[in-house]
Amino acid sequence: MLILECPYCGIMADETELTPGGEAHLKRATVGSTDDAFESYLFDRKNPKGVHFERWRHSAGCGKWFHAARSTTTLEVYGTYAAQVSEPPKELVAKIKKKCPGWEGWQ
Amino acid sequence: MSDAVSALAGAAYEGYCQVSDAGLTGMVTIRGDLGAAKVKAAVKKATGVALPGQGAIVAAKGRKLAWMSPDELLLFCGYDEAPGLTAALTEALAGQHALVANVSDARVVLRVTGTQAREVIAKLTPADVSPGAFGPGQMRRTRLQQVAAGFHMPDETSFEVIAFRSVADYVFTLLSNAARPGGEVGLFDG
Amino acid sequence: MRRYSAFAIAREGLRYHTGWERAWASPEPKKRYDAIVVGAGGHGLATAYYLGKNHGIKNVAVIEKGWLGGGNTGRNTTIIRSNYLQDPSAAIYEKARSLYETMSQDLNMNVMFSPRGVIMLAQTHHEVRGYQRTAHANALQGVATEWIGPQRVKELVPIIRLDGPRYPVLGGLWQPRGGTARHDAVAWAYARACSAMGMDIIQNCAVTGIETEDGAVKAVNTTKGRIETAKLALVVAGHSSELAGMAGFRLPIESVALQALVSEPIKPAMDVVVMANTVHGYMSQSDKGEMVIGGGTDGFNNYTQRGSFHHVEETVRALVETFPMLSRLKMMRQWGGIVDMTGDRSPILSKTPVGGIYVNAGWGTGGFKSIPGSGWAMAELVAKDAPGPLAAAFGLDRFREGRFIDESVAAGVAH
Amino acid sequence: MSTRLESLGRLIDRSQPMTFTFNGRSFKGYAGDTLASALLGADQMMLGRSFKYHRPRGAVASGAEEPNALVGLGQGGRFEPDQRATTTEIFPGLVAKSQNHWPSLEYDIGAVNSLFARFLPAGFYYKTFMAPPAAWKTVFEPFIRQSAGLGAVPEEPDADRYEHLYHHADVAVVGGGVAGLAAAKAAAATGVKVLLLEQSAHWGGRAPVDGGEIDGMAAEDWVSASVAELEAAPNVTMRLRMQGFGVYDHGYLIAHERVGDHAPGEAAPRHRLWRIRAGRIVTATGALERPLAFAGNDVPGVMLASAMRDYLVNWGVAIGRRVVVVTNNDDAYRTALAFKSAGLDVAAVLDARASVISPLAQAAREAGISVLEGRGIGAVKGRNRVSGVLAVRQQGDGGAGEEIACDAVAMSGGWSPVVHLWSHCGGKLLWDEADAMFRPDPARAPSGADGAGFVLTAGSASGALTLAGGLADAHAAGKAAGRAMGGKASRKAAPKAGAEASQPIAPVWIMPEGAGPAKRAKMWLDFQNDVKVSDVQLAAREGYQSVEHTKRYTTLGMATDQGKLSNINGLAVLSQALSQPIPATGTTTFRPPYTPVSFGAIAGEAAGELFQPVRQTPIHAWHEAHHAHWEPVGHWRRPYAYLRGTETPADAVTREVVNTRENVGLLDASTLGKIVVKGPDAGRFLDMLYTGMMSTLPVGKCRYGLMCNENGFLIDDGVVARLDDDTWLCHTTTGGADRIHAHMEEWLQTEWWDWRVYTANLTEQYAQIAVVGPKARAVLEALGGMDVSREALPFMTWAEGELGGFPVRLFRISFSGELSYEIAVPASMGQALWDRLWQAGQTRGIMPYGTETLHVLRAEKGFIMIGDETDGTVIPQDLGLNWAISKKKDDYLGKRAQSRSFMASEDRWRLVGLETLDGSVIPDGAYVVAEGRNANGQRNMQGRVTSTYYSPTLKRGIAMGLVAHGPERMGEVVTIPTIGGPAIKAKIVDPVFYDKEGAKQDV
Repeated sequence: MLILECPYCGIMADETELTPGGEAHLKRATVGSTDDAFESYLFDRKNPKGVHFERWRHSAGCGKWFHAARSTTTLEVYGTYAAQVSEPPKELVAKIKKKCPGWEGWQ
Repeated sequence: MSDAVSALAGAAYEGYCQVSDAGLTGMVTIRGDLGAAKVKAAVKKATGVALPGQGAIVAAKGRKLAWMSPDELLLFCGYDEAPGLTAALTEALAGQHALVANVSDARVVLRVTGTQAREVIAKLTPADVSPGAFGPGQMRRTRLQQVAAGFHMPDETSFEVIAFRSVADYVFTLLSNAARPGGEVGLFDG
Repeated sequence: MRRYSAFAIAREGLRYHTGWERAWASPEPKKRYDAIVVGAGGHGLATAYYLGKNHGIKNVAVIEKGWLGGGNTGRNTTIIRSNYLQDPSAAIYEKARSLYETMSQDLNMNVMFSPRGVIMLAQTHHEVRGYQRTAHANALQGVATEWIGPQRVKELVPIIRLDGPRYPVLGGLWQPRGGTARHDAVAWAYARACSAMGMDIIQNCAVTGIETEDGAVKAVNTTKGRIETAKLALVVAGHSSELAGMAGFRLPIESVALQALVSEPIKPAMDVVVMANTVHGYMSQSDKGEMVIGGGTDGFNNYTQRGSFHHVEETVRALVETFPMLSRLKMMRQWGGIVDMTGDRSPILSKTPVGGIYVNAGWGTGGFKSIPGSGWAMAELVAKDAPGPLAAAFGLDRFREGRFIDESVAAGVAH
Repeated sequence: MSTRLESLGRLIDRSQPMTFTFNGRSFKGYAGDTLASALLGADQMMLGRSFKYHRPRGAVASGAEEPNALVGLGQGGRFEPDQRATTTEIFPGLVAKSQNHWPSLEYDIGAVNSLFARFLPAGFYYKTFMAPPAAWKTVFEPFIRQSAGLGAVPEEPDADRYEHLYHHADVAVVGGGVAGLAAAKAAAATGVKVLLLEQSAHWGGRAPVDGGEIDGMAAEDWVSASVAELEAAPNVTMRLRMQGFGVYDHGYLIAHERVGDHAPGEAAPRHRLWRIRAGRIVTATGALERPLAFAGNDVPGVMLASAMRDYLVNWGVAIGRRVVVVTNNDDAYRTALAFKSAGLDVAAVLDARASVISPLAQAAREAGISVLEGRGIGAVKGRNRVSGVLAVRQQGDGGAGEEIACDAVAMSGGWSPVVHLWSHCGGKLLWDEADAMFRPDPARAPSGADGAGFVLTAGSASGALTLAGGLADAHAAGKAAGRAMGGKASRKAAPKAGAEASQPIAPVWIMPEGAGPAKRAKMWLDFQNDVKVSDVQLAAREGYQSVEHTKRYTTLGMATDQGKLSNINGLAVLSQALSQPIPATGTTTFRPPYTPVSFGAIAGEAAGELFQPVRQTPIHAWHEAHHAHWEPVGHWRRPYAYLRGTETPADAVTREVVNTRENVGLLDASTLGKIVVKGPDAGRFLDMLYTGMMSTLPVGKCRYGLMCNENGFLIDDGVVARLDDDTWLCHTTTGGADRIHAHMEEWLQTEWWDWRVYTANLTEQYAQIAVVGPKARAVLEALGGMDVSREALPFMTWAEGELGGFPVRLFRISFSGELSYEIAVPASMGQALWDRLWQAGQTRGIMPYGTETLHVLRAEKGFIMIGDETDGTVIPQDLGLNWAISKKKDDYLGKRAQSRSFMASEDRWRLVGLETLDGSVIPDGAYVVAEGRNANGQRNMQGRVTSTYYSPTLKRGIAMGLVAHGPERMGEVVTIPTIGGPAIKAKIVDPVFYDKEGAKQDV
């Protein structure tokens, strides 16, 4: 039963106020993309054991999408941040690196 | 507009708190960049209410303005003045990227009053409504069991709950059930 | 392998059961095998069994990180059915179901396959149409199912409430030869049979790396050393992405928690399996008397084998509404497993970008019922380096081509 | 004889006697009694039958860990199976029945199983019952099912209500014994918000029974003082009869409050489920005493030493007049001393330890109790009741010994901390060699959202088994929890108790240690499930060596007590059998709940009318009053048809269709989604969302649009109206309103966040009423106020105005092929407008129509329906909707996907009409077959029926379907098999069956 801080409301939102939205920072492939790139965009997932960058929506709340960095094995939440970025904030990446020395990085 | 009737038609329930239909209420959704000075000024001018900060609700002149998200406000006003205010806001915001919509009929307002009002709400929402965590002047959008809802506290012993019109009956029954005598928890006593 | 029988029990009973032999051996790994199956769950063990039985490949190791049968095989709600809509699904699940019919005899261990019948309740008009479509499809697919009306539902499930205030029961899709089996015993029976064929089942042995050469598999590195093989089958529900990562490719899979729970035992109350998809719950009664209950998956990636309680609430609420007299029963235990959900919620039985590596994954919430069929099809894929008819549609190539096998379309969910 | 004494009984109020019945017999007890204590006080020792062998069983414990004393409680709508007599508080009129026997508790046919126990070892059923194959289902399984199960099946719906409550605390302390009280006081002293809960009806836990002094007071007095102190603290909430049963991630604790069980009535909810979000959870859950495994340890009268002491001190019940105590540790001497001081006879203490010199043993000796060292029990005499024991040397084989007559046996195999809550979220354990127990490893706590440990243990739950040690530990835990939550430093001192000298426990897993197979087959580990030492050893021998395999093979720990008494003994026996240390064996996984929780409590208030929200349109009540036959559509309920008189729904649909085609019909279309999209980039955005071009739609006009997902599949359709230069109104399907709004916001927020677009979901702001049929215009004209002529308001346009005094937006759109207006009006006026239209239509034959008529009308016109023609695998091209796909656009959601090989294939099934040769109606869901079978032996298919109806207009069956190469096969006859009937022959035709030119809607 997760709690995540909505970066827009500043509220520690209960999991039941949120809707999960899968892997974050996927780059949309569209008309003109190769079959490989398009398949990868739609289906290939990192699904890591460990640090996962993912999307959530504060659906029973402000309705905004946001990002979270969370461990899929301990469920620790390293941070949440706005949806309008194509990569995680550098400070967050640094923080996670410090906490998880063997971590391969967000890409 | 004598043809307009509220979804709950004045329903009321007397339990260990009182649950009642607040009646037809004017509500206007305002979407725009709340950080933009022009937007702020236009809203203030059209409504007469200052802009609420994050998570807040501000009252003035019988109207209330609630913060709903970083780009959304909800104006509470008289039902009959909502169309006029919608038009006034639209006009004041002309030239800005904004959206104003009268949503008076899309939502219902219910009232829960009584010294144990917090407890009745606490049976239904994951939001922390204990004193200190929540009180007058704050607006919370959350969930009442299976539906989305929002609420604020006009004073220490009452809540105003807004929910979608189609689930008005569900929310009224839910609140009434939570306020049923025999279900007192005594959570926020003394 | 000494045979199990009533006579053997009587004989052993007289000497306090001191003469029973081990159900499976516990060897150290050899240097090399003709084929290695990673994952000693039902699917992995069945793959190994049919490699030996159908294809004569017996120099096989089954490598297991923990204890055999310890993943989803030992965590599911044991439902067996094949009333699927799409042809490829119906084919492989019906193959599995038919193999369950004789599994106890084939493997000489009672897996308690109980073809007590499965009803999928229709509680909206949309579901009625969906299940009628499934019934028509099943008739053409050779799967024995039947659309039944509410009164027949009530006869089969006397404790059900037909006219609930919210969703009346409008009928159901009835598969009389669906049912349940004892999940642990399925893994044990396959393990015992594999061991009897001379295969090595190596528990407490985790794969730490996969060696490839010229685009083909060479060996696996494990916590019990390096083992060479030319054929490597990855059958590791809940860990598929991790193993694929070791081999250098990604899968269209996300791993999420799926939960189940049981009540305290009561005397026989319900003789069939009931699934109610509108309200998201399904239930059967175990031979011990517990009501075995499952619901939907969590929506976020999670490897903890713990789910979120609100899903339990939703499931229980649905069942109390459908079976109001169960309200005063008590939840005795709840648990979770990790299920692999693919892009179309159907499984993957496929060759991979690496030669000699095959993947069997993505059964989502429907794995247990498919074990024998999955093992049968996977063994054929591994043995021939090409899918047979049962596996053909389940290749990874379908995602690139947009050729989904989508079972959710008929209002059904793949539990 | 177990009897109620004149003295003792700190929890009962002898001034309040009450009567209840057990197995139809009337019993007397007192307020404060549990069902078990009251029955035991009346010498009702036998309380149930075991699961497998149906052996007679009495209570072995006094609390939540009880495996044997389960009863069926209550009657009718208040009947509950499998309730523990040891935790059931009695009330006047309570009715209970014992379980798992026939015909009676005393004479049970099922007990015959016990005679064959030798042939029914662990897992025997895996090895037999295999022939003939059908016999399992028809013969063996029914027999096993009938014999197994415990409680009776409830027969009536629950008569009680339940509710939930959310609570937020900085520190939640689970367990109100002295450790819990000490932890709560320490946490409260830091100033944070504390919740303290206790599963029983009393504060203080075991300490008042076990004795000892705290801060110079008797334990009982210290408890009272502490409770008073906490009750006075403004930052502390305290609840009794509430068990924290599960710890979930991120500090989520779920607790089960039994509000009304002890005082059943109508007013209060029976149970309340607390969903608690706590910063730190302190588990002061105590420890459980372990039984000893000796032959006959399941005979009624053999009881945990601590439980026997509880019954004596708490309820004034002596389980026996002459007791034998058997132990491997000091604590059981407290029971011997308590019995002695109550004037009862203690025949002997059999202590497995070779020499015993601890102060407690010395005290026993001084009290005149015979302490036999190095001894254990070799056998228990008696069948339904203990009559004596055979005292043997612990190190022998139990063959010879001394018979001691007694009527009760108190056993103690040591104590195990209750680590369940610690373990639920992954807290790890370590094996404490000195105290022979698993205890929490503080270095490996379960971690929370911030990565820090969020569960702390206190007192004996930490493994601090002495009073002094436990209090110190609990104080430290409470303080640490408070500080971790930002509490202030506190100088509150830890409660102090005198140190007690003790002698270490001697681990004893089998008694005597050299016992042979015959004895080991009578040593119970799991009482309820009848798992014995011999069963665990058999599992080990057969290779079920993982502790999980042993559990699952033998069913050890799978009973209703979930192994509270059996797990540690079982895994120790397994470890011995495998010759490995106990930590190498490990434990099985601890899963919630700690004790079973009613489904009613989990469902909470969501039963009956609150089961799920029913969404209602503003006209809902009118529909109800006009005999709507309802159809659930998502959470909405829409009229399927309106029944008149004795009409069936099918009759009503026929009438409604005909009337709408001939006169005029009224449809409540309020559930349709209405989403406003506004902004400088709104046109560009909608061009991405829809397959068609929306940016070019002129103001005042309407256009039909299709939406796909990135996989290319059709997900919604509807009419889009352009309201002004930068504003569009998008109509969605009923099911699509919330989904499509979320879809729009997702793309705006997460992909095109620099596009200036706002959306608002105004679905519920408006009631939308469709007036449909040749006389629709006349009805609107009767209301007046707007020019609704073809010239002023042509097909596929909209206008705003006042219609009959109502502020409306009027759309000339049609989903029926008829002249049709859709009128949007503020929802609060929806009913009034409907009434006005209804009145105006009376002279024109107006009738309301429901969703089925809507379906038939659209099917006659060949219009597709999302959810019928589409099922999540269909693309617009399949449906002949290429006209709604713009060729001019570079991109839209789904475009790239639709170019993939399978989607671009000519072989996809495509939409056609199907006309049966005999005019019959094709069954729903039927398929079109092709020749032959596929590689899996399945009949080949070449299409399927997506919509099929009787057309009252055409007076014949009509259908739409998707057929391979369908549009190229017009006129061809295909075969559609039915179930249990002859195959149907149908001709492939154009899907538009009615008014192909579209003349009727454009008038």
